[in-house]
Amino acid sequence: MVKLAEWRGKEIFRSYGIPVPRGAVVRSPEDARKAAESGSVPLPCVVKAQVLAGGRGKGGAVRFADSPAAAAEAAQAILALEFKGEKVREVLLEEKLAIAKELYVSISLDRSRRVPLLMASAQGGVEIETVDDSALLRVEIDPFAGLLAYEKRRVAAALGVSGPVRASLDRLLDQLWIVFQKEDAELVEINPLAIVGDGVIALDAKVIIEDDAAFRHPEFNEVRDDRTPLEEIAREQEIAFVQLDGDIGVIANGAGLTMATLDVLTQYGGRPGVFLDLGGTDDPKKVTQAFLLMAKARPSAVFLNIFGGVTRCDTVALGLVDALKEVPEAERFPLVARIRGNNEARGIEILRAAGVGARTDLKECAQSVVAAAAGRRVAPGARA
Amino acid sequence: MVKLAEWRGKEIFRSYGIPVPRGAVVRSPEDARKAAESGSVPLPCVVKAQVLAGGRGKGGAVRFADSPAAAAEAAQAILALEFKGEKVREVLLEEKLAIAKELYVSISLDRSRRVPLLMASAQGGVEIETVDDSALLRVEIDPFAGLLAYEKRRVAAALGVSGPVRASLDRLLDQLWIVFQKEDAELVEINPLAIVGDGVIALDAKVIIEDDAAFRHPEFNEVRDDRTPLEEIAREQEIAFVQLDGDIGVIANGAGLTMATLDVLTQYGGRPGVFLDLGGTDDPKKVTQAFLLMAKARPSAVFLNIFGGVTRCDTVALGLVDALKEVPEAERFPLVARIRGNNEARGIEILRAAGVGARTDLKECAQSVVAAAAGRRVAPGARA
Amino acid sequence: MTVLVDSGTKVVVQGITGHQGTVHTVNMKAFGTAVVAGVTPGKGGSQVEGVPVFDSVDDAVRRTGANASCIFVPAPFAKDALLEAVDAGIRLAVVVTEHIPFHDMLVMYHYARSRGARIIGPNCPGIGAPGKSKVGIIPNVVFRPGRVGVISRSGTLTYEIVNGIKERGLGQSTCLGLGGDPVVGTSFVDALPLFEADPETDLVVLVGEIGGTAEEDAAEYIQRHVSKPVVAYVAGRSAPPGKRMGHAGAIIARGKGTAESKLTALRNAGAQVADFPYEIPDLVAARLGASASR
Amino acid sequence: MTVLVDSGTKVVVQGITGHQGTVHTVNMKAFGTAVVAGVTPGKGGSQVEGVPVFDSVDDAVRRTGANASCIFVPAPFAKDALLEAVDAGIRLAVVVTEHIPFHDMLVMYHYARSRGARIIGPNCPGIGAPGKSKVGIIPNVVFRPGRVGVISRSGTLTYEIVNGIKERGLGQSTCLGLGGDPVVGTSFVDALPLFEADPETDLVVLVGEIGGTAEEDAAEYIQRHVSKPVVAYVAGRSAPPGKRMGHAGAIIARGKGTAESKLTALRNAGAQVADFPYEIPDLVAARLGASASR
Repeated sequence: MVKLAEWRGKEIFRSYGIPVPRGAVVRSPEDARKAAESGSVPLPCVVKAQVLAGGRGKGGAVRFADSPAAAAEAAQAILALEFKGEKVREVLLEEKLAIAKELYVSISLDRSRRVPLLMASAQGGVEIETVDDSALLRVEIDPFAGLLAYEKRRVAAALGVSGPVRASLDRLLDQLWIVFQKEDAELVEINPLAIVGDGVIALDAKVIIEDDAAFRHPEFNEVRDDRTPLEEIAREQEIAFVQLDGDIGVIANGAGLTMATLDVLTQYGGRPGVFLDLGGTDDPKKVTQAFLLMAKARPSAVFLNIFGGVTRCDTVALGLVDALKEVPEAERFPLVARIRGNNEARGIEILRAAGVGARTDLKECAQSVVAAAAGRRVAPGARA
Repeated sequence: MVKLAEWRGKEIFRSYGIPVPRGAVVRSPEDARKAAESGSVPLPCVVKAQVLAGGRGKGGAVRFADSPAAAAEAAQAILALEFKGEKVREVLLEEKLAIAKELYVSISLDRSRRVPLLMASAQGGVEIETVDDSALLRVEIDPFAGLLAYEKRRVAAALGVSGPVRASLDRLLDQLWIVFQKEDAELVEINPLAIVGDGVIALDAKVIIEDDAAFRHPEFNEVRDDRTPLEEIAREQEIAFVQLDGDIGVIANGAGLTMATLDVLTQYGGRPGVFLDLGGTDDPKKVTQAFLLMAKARPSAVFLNIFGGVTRCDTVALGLVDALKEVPEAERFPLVARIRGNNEARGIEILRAAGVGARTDLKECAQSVVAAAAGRRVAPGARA
Repeated sequence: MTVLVDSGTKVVVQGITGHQGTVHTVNMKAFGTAVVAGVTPGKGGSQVEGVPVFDSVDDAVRRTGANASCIFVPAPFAKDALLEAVDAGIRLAVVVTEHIPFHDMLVMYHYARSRGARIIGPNCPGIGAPGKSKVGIIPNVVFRPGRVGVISRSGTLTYEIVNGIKERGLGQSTCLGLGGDPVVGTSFVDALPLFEADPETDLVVLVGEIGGTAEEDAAEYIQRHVSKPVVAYVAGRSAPPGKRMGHAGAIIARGKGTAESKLTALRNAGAQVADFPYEIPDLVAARLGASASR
Repeated sequence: MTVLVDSGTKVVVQGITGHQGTVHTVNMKAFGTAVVAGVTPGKGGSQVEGVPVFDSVDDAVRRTGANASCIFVPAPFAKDALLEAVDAGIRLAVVVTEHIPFHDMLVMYHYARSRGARIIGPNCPGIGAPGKSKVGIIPNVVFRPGRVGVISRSGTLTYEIVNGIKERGLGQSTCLGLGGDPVVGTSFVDALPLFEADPETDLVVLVGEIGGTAEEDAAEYIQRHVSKPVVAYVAGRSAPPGKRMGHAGAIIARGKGTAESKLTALRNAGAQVADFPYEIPDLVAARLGASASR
């Protein structure tokens, strides 16, 4: 999930002919001053933190400036912010426009109906989740036929626009649909979409590119703003790895099994800190790699839960034993292993030989790992 | 039906990234010499008449030149030709390439299956109608999903190409499909498609744009090379008007009825010279316009056959009477009128009042108009 | 239902406020068709000849229960109109509009088909079942209730033939004009099974013309699947190759689509072939007289 | 046929010469599946584990009569592979491949649907009916013939649950893994009627996970149309919002897709809900013991 910063989203919009305000992205107060002085950002201007979280207006992350000095000052204040846990590194300066009305449009995926879904509302500029369903138009787009003229008429009617504004909206919707398809987006959202003079203009831009389509979009390889450093490494190694709030690491094979393991752990009072799905692998090296990555997250304890299918239990055991040798002293953790399924006996045997006890009962294992994490003492598994 | 000359087709191909030989189109021997001298056409070169009919090679309309003087000479010879009734006005000069093999590809419409049909053959450079069905691959293209990778594999296999040539062919096929769709083509044909070195290149280009899509392609408004001057006027007036080999003009309403009238006329020894389908109109001015156009074709006699439906008989009669007043003396013609259907009695009355007799029996009318044409004498209808 | 329409057919007219839309709304109503709604974007709330006009087909369907559409919308907008109708749940659409680019019609056809909707046309006179319903523009005066089914690629020529059947003292079960374009939503092969299955049809008149292979396809189908007598006529025997004869679809291209090929195929399939349209009524009468199914 | 596959199922493996394709061809054959063909473009004429390899699905279907496909082709080429299979007449395709862009899957889904073909997956373990046929990658060892139907969005978790049912002394009629992607060819709502109609299934185990509304949709369907007992489990109660939990589809987005919402809906629809996967076998046994249909 590649969430693009507002300015990147707007760059894409601009390249597809979707109107956006004139502006510039800067990384220092000095550059903010220059942008305002040079006229590349007309004054008065809006100064916005480029962070992925919403609610910037209320959080002091959006300011206004009517001089180059004020622009620099606003940029300085915003660059000093840590907004909802995210350090502000970039600031977008944009011309301040005379807004007649704020609307909402987006295209996302309707999973149940298996179609792209266009949503539009005359109530823009607020969180769309707070808008009443009756004030939200939903239009299902046929992925083959694309956005149809009659569907655009419905949107215009719902937004209450006509004449040249409607013509401008029609063009914007056509392009937004093309962005959604061509850029392999999960979401393209314009909130607010402003009516300014005779046309519409995208005041904000939220674009999320689908991870699985990354092979078609090498230009986004460097843009992974919302990942932790370890998650980023995991992505490169093609390991499903999610950092959570707790302290216990969970390694399992298969997303469903990993989630279920998290659930059991939570039930017995544990707090999961890492979700690591080994997936279907029969390469011990992949398993070793995953364990070393887990160690880097410094868990209080680790719960390994394997059901051998495509991934054989002995493969996992071999990989684990290799990993145990490589984990630095400082990064070692208590380990509880549960192994079931394909080549179960052989796997347990390999682990035992390496000094790792392994069991088969999920409940007992969960209780053990919670205890191990709590006391940092070596419970039924071995200390790695 | 806008049949584009080879050089126009190649210009379109080039704009879509389909490889074509380097070349230049000229309208005089002098320009041919200059093109060869300047190097814009590398020597030796091929000099080809830009006419719409096929079989140029055998007809002396394709020559070769290895010097600017020879190019001028070849151009002069070709510009002096009248090729299958068509005066040669343009000559295409192109680099002569080292051809390893000649292939065939085209995309057209399969009316029965309602899909675009890609055809490919390893036997290129000959009339595709002469190629055995077993040597011709047919691939139906889904208009929504487009040309698929596996379909291109089938084409490559049928043409016996692999490696870089196949890669080049794949790109060409993708673009050919886009041309077919984007340009609203009825036919895009490359015959021969040549293998030159590591790639494929379109040695010829046949592109036919669909008439009904003209509103999307104003750029082709001036390109109607295969119409007679009267047919061109008819198109502008939105009258279905086709000039044929014979001398009797037929005006009817509806394509089927007009064709059937032609058939009856032919059956009784007449030779139709103009097919004019009034279509469904209830505007007498349109009828007048059609008659004046018919007069310009100088028919020996005219057969008017109306079945009143959407087009009412009295409307046609009124339009006809107005036309009769306006047709210049020199362009007048014997007229046989048959009128049936909606407001039949009123139509006959109007015509009678204007001195035109009208009947209802198709067979009799056909016989009369044939006789009138033969003798140029006024038979049951009136002389206009 | 006879073939496709009956007295339960409720029609929405798309493009009702245009000249043609209005004229034929009047004619359809005079025929007895339940024209329940019209659609012209931006003119919702008005009325045409007593028929309420809506801004969208969806509105029209929800408020009036329309289940068939008759489309008069100009060619550049016809594709959108048809797709709108299909999305609104319409499962029978008669597209009268002519000059629709065939690339648009390919989209219309496959879109409709994947949703179980049927298109008649484009560039067609539509469908009429005397005494029941008419969706389209066939003149009311030519009809007379009876047991002859008519399927045709032509417009006016069909009126002439249908009228001839009437004047011969016979009548029609359903008349269906498929349209003269190269890509049609319903072809002879699609229409023949409907007439074959229709208990109110004793004989089918098939009116073809040059261009394409619809008649050859029909001949193959008739030979295999049609038990009822077929009388056929094909216009364009005297047409030269390479020329579009009025209809976009009426062209002999690359040696294909000649009248001769079609007539031969139909004759070989057991159809009775008329040389001229005015022969059809007598052939029909003779066939019906001889037919055991009468 | 039980549900979707039976001993008449003849499988072509697309991507058979890849590591996964080969391994699972062996496993499917060991299960008893009729794997009749493989396809890898450019490798036609060779053999993999005694299975003939063809250059195209069309070749494979024509020469072997294959009627189902199991697709292991890498994500960038999977769309083409599926469309090729559908065009060759395949009407059941199990797409094992993961990481297919959902925009590609939208095309695959609508293309297949308009041609009457069913996709299972992508990113799925496939389908297995013990004693009959298996198309996909579910480990053979977990199966035992019986009367419990299993429908799941998970892979390994399903193996664990199916294995648990076996170890409890029960068996399965058909196990169906729908896949963990946001867009799947067959959803719970699509699969439930098959199990409801299947005379060999007495009870359905439904294994869901967070993300989307497939379980809520299923609950609505169960309430209205399913008479057989349903035991349900939903993974991900402890997952935080906004994070993709391994599966592309397993994400709580904008407040939607929580386990709580799904569990409530299923419970309200009359399903018996398990808090943990290891509770399922006992719940199933109890329900079957109490069930009149047994």
